[in-house]
Amino acid sequence: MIELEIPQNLKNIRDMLHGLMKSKVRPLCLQADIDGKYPESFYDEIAPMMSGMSLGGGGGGGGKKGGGMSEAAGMKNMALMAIVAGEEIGWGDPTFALNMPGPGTGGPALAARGTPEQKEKYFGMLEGKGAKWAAYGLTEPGAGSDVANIKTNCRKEGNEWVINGRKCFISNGAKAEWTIVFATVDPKLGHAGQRVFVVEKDTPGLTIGKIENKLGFRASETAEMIFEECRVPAENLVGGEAAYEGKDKAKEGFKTAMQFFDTSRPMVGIMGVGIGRAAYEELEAWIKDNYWLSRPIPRYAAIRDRLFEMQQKLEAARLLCWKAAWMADNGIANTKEASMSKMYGPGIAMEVCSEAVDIMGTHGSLAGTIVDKCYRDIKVFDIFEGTHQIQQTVIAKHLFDRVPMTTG
Amino acid sequence: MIELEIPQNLKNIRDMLHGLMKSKVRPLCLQADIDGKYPESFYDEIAPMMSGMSLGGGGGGGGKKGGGMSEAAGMKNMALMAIVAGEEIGWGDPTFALNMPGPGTGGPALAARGTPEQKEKYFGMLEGKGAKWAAYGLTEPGAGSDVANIKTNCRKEGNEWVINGRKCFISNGAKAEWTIVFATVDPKLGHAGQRVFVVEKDTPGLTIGKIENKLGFRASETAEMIFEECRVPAENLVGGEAAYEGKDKAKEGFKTAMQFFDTSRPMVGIMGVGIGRAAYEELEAWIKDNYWLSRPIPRYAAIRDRLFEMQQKLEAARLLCWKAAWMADNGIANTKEASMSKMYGPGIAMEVCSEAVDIMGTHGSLAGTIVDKCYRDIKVFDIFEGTHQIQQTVIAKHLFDRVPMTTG
Amino acid sequence: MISFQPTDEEQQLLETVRRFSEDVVIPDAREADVRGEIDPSIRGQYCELGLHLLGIPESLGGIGEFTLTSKLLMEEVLANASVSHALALDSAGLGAQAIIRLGSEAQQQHCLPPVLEEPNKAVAFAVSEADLASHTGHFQTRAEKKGGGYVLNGEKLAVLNADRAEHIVVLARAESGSGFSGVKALIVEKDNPGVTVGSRQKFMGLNAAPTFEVIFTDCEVSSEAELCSAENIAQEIVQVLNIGRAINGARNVAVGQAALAMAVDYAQEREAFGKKICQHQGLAFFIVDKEVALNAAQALNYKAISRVTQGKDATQAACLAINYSNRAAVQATIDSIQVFGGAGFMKDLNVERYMRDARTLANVLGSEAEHNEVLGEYLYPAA
Amino acid sequence: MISFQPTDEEQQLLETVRRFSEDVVIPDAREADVRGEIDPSIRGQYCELGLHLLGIPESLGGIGEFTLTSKLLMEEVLANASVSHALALDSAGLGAQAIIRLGSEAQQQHCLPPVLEEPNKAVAFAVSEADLASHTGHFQTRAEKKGGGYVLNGEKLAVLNADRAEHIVVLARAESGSGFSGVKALIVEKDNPGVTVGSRQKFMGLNAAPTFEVIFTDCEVSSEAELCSAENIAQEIVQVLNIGRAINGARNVAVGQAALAMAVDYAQEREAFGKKICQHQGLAFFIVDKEVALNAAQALNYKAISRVTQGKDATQAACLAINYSNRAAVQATIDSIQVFGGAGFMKDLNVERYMRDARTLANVLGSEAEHNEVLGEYLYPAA
Repeated sequence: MIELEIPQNLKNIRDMLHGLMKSKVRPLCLQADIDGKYPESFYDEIAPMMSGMSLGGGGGGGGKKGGGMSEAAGMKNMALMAIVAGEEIGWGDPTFALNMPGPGTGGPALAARGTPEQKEKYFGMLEGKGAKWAAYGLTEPGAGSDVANIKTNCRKEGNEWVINGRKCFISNGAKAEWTIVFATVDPKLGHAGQRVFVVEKDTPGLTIGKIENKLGFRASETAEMIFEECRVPAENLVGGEAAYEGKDKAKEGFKTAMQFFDTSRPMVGIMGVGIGRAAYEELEAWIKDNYWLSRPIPRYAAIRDRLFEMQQKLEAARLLCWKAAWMADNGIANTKEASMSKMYGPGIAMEVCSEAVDIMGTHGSLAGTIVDKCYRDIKVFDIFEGTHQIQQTVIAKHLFDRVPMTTG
Repeated sequence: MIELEIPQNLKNIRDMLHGLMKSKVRPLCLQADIDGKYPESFYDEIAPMMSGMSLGGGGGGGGKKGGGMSEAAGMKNMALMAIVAGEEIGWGDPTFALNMPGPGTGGPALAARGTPEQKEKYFGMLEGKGAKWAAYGLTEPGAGSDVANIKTNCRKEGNEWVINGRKCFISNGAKAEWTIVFATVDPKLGHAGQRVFVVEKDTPGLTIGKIENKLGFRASETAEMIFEECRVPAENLVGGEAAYEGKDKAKEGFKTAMQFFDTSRPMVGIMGVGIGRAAYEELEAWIKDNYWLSRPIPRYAAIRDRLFEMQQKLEAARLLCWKAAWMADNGIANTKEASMSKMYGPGIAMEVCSEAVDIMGTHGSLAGTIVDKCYRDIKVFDIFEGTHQIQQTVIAKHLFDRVPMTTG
Repeated sequence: MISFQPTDEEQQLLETVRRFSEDVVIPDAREADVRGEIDPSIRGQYCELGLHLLGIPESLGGIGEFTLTSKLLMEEVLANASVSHALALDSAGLGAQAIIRLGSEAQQQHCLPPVLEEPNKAVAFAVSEADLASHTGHFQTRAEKKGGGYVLNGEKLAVLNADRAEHIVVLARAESGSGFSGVKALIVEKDNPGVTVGSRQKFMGLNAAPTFEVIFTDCEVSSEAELCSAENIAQEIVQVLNIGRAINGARNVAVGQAALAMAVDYAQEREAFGKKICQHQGLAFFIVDKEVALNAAQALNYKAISRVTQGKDATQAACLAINYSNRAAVQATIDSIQVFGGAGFMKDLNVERYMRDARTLANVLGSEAEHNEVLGEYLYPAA
Repeated sequence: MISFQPTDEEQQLLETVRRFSEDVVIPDAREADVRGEIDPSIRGQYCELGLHLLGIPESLGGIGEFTLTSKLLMEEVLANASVSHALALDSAGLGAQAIIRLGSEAQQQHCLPPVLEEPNKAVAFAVSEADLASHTGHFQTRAEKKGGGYVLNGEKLAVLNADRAEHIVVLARAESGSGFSGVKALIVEKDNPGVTVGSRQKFMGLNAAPTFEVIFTDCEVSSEAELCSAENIAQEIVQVLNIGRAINGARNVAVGQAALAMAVDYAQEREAFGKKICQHQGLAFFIVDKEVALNAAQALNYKAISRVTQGKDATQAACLAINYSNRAAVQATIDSIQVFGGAGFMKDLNVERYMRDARTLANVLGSEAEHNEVLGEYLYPAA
């Protein structure tokens, strides 16, 4: 049956989150954007309200032991729940997704590939009092989209692995209790040579490089991590030695990097939609205050039609995300749809944000407003979790399935 | 000195052509579109008015011995003249450019590469009473953009060349007195194997295949030409044997196919602009009749802003064509600019035509109107003389000049 | 709930429609475009399969389990084969929807059974105006009160299937008002002396979908001809149009998909510069972008029709959907021709027909500006 | 005539500006963005080169052969290096143009020499309104007639260089009227007690271009403060704005070109999937499209300014040019970041500054809708 209305249980979650964003996050987000972080009070007050709520989708919270609130509720539409929640988070402040304490982007890989002992130890490490995070270290200065090309290397020495290399743009990298780190025994082997480790904070040989000063998404920490003869115990190899044995299994390390895209990409897409919607709502309110229909100037209809175009695009993007998530929840292969949602959402949200700034004229580009922040935050959503162009290649591979297609 | 106003001598030509288009061509063009050709009266009355006027740019008339009216006027801005004229022809009926008797698309190659005897004979053949045309046979069913890949072959037997193959989408192919035909002595040699011939109408072994029934541009004849053991005298090899000797010289055949792009591409671009402008003007007039500013409905401003967007695009495209032509006239290498004008003009004119149809609502898609014709005519301008994508590759090669770029 | 999956019954139905499209519609599509009409025998086959009963309530002879959503899904399949056929076969169309949603039982019983029983009859729906840039809501056609009934005067454009219509549902302005308030929907009998079905209208596309000018000259209709005099009539008329928007949006997406599917096929076969042309990333991305837009458009139409099916107002969803769909479809057809290069411009391939059909269909219920105007009145009513 | 080539004199001048940009502006650009102002010593160097005299007639101390077209060409070069600097250095700017075009000789002699002689002084131009969505022509700032002069009340936003302005040219509505009819241009002395130069305004970009709120409270100005009471004043005010449109359009194109040049460079160095990223055709075409748009935008600005230089009305040309240029520039900066991927988002590279600067500059003279409104009143005056 074709029906596209958010069910009541997800509506409740949405409304709860929206309320939280509006009353607690929005009032702090502009200062946090300047400071590059949220104040301590944020973690004292807000984080506990979110405990037990997993966004399942991977881009957001990532499941610790599955998914707290949602699993408890026996929900079958985990991915959709994440999508509905993700839009509100994007609306409130997208950095919220990464500032929420917990395993974050480090979670899914460990949950899926970690040994029981690893999960027990590392998820356990994040429990208890105080805000704690994990991180995910894949990107390198020379390997962004081309993840098979990482150069950080690892070699085994006795009962330890020794890691050397440099990771960049790692969210929460500096404050993480532990980080999932990708390295390679031999760059020439491509994916097959890759090994994945849990590296604890303060491991000798691991230093934190610069904390990035960014265009937007500023309240989220983005760090450089430098590994110099960094030694980690053999038991920190994610999944254990066995997971990398044999020619086929050898690719698993890389698969771990990829396999959450089917839920994480729609999540990034919908957060983009949320950002676009935030800019749209600011604009609409501004227009209502400034030149509403009752004002008898003819240009109103021109602005109105531009609002409709923005509505169209946001709704189109939203439905692409819903579809990808609905497929995930129903066990339908969704690689193409996940890529479509990721490609489309942030791209059009960028357009919407730019339109909002434009229509508001001189007011639109004032610093320190929600619209200004949206304009600066949105761009990176078209880049991370696979750039726009990477999504296009993924879709192309599905569309042109009778012909070998290269990623490049 | 930077100045972008059409000089008076070109204004005169523009106004004359515009008058001709408006009074003589427009009244016939809708029926010609249905019939697939202009009536005889067109050639009796209009063609003589144009005699001696060359559009120099190659896409249009092509110079016989240089360029009649313009050369007589001692003009230094031949390419610009062609551009200014081309916009009016696009506005009136773009098929006019190919229906005008003369060497047409066959002219430039012969003028540039033909031996004195060949020029004398074949340009002479088109003189005298009655409308006569020439044609240019390059495209094949399997070789459109990829012109190096033609399969029509030729072999020398005694004092004759024997041609076998099939050419398609040849403008005026069926009615041409002679056609410039590209063939290859060996497809594996690429450009180096190509030979160029003048093939006369009624040469045994040459038959005309189907005359295409097209979406638009219908009053221009588009024919298939089939060569089966078609024998042409050795002296019909354009430029003579000497032109193909040696390894370097061997590429000349192909260069002949390419080298007029620097003037012909802006010509195609500006004709696209002319078509777009025709649709725009129809729309603007319709709006003035139907919902002008005085009509107090708020949607007017929305339509007005769409008009402005169309104006913007047309003017932007026009100036790109002017710039490319100005460079050609001043001996400045313009390959990139010619491609930009060709890429941009027809593409945005397609958008303008579609907008015009849209805004006019149910009226816009009525058959047998100028707007309907523009919508159907414009599309092919983004295809011939190098598709949009081919232009993008040409521009890319210029932009990324430190790295080898493939065409594909 | 959120679901993109047709029911099992719908999936079976769509299988039937697919076979019908392949066996009957596609073989006639090219010829019908040239001929200017569909092969008349197809009407009977369509009705034999019961396809004309979709979206009609059981109580009026329809099939209960097939809602308007089912109808839309079927129209996608048909339009993918030939949108001219989809329109020409849609005898019950929006006219019937208006009668179903606004009519009394007597009106329904009077008008609907003939159309459902007899393949060659139709109920037409007259909305587009011949004069000026009127749009839905700003009608030049007037219904003047006279005695117990009305006198109609005006000219309507592009009335589908008017030639074989037993009844024509006409929208006309009876009282001044903003938007649809003051607009009446009247049933006019085809043999009313005040009605003239004018000449067949020719558009750049949809060649085999018969549309006509219909002229009303002092056309007297009795009070029984008035569809619903209830208060919410304006809202209900808009909802009928919303059905039309969602379905035409879906049809146009299907046209775009048909064109793009040809382009996708061809791009995997045609070689240039030593590779398949889809292996040139510039062209691949060019196609990918259209695929994404069409997918998004389809979802928008699904949302709009599912709101109607649920009995919710669909104005916003439907106006957004049709405008987005029309743009996506038109662009997909234009760009599919580009993939074929010169060959795409020739009538031998269907792809040029898709380009004409998509552009024409986009205007059938009015321009983008007209849908925006309706939405504007809905979302931001004048103070 | 049609020519895209600067004169020989202009080419020499541009060479000087290029050296100045490379040696002086670019080294300060990143720091100035952080600091919030340009290195003050640069003002002197700029004036030493005589760059502040471009576009000013010889009779008023300018250089004859360098017209407004020359000024625009120079601004392209400067803005390519740092558009904040271009604005901060433009002490004479539109305020001076207004006085040149509308002022009496006495007014010109009173206002201009100090600005041309003293690098730290400026003439400001106050057009954007703080209240509501007013646009050029629909001013909330009022000039009420009183005695022989006017009383000004209102609030202006984003007044460039107001802190060091000796005089501020203010546009205000004196009589009701459509468009600019009824609008007056008044010269206000900086020490007029009715003027308050408010706090420095912060925008998302143009960080080093000092802009201020300026508030007029019962600000009395004498009749001598009125610029031109001639009939064509509305037209002349619009022409002043047209100069601003063409020059800001050109500046923004230069910002877009600066960003795109970085992207073009990087795309030839960075490798992914075994090739340079520009060898991935999808990315190459993505960049190519921006290059074409910027080229077209540049030509539109040239056309607009050349019309002003020729003494022709440039309203249509300038409104089309600025709207097109702003869109092209904003898009080029956004997409240049995309080429860099994550690195483009970081402040270490200038490309993120370009994105903020382009978006902010696009709004400096009002939104796209505001330019359209002006153009609408010009092309299609109300009946």
